[in-house]
Amino acid sequence: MARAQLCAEPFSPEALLAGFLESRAGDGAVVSFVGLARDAGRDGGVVTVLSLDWHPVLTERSMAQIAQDGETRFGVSELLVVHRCGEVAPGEAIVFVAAAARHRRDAFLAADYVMDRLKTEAAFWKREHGPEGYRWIEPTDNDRADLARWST
Amino acid sequence: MARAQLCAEPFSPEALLAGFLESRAGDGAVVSFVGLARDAGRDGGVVTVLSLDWHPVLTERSMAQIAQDGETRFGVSELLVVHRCGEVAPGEAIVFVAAAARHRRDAFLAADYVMDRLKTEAAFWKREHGPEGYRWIEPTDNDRADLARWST
Amino acid sequence: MILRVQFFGRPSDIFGSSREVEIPAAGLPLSELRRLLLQSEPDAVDIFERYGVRAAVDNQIVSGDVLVTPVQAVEFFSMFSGG
Amino acid sequence: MILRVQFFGRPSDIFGSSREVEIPAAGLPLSELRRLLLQSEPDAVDIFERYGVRAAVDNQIVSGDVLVTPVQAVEFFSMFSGG
Repeated sequence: MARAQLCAEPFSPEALLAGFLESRAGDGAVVSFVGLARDAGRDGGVVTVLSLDWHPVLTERSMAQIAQDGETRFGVSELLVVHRCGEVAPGEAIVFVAAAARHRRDAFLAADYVMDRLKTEAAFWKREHGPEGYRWIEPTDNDRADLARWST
Repeated sequence: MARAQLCAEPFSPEALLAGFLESRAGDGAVVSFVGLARDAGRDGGVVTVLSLDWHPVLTERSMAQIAQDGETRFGVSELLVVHRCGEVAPGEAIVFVAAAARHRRDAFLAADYVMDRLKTEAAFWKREHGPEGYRWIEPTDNDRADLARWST
Repeated sequence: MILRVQFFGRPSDIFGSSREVEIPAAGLPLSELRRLLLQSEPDAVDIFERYGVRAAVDNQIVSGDVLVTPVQAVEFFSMFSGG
Repeated sequence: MILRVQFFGRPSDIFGSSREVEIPAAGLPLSELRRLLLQSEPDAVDIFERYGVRAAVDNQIVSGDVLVTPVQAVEFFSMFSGG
């Protein structure tokens, strides 16, 4: 089952992992990814807060679609995506992805794939705030190259 | 820093993830893998317990080497391997691997690589016990093919 | 009649989170709405081009052109950036 | 003199976790020790071959041949299987 959750408050990746491990249906392999807000931007500048604008409808729909695609494409038995929205402090988790599968490669691939798609296709708009104001963060060429790996 | 730990008692993957997230040095991406003992064997038969024989010296040494190689090869900042030994009940964790990196692909690759090597190069001998006795579990052709991916 | 257009991402730097636009009661093509918006804020032209600004009508992302009426929800936004 | 050889994995099905072998005080080649063991348990020949049984001497995996003396730790084991 694929699940996607938008989360306006800080969440605990370890609690999500614990719940995920309990719910998995007897499968042996669980891969998780945690993305954390950093206190330095791409240019090395101080980031005091990361803000994640979201859309009242498109954001959750895009997350659900990506989770569903990840589950179907790699035949994993459980897939969970939890994504923060709003203001995120450095050190807090932005995103949690977990995939359970019988074979570990499928779980790795599903989590990897879901992250690549979230980067460019989940309906969020990200800003790093620092002492000198904010700047928008768009997907990088690396992010696009990562995504392109899956289009074959 | 690469760490490897042999663990004779059941451990909590979520507690390990929590500790790992705290210790990471400001990196944004954390990938973890949890391998759990299943209650069915490869042939579908019931597994009542999995036993993991280990060597007093070679086991920890092989784990440490694999963890170190994973860290160095992918430039991750933190890498942790925890592996059970002795008797493992179905549903309990056998292995936990976590990798923290600045870029998520490095973290995915490091965890994936470490798991592939543990399957065939960590000094354990695995047996599935069931109603009709036990049988040894060796790496599969899949496991060997997975490992071969890294030799280029 | 008044259509309240919403903005997400880069376009909101210029238009704010929403802006009211006077449009015919019968509606107008999305492309024409876009043109009116850019005409009112010439600085937005570059933003729309560089950051792949797209539109959604009633929560559906629109490629190509469609007719937009005052009762519809119309939004413009720059490229997504999740994860 | 007595050398206590240890076994891990498949070979322990046949030899148990350890077995005492009488060897010269001056030692003998590992290959000869292996031959003696297989001679005493012909069923082990197939196991050693099919499951890639290797030896370690003083906690170092040995490829090729070495001299083994009674004061050394000698072990035979089938292929590893972790994770």
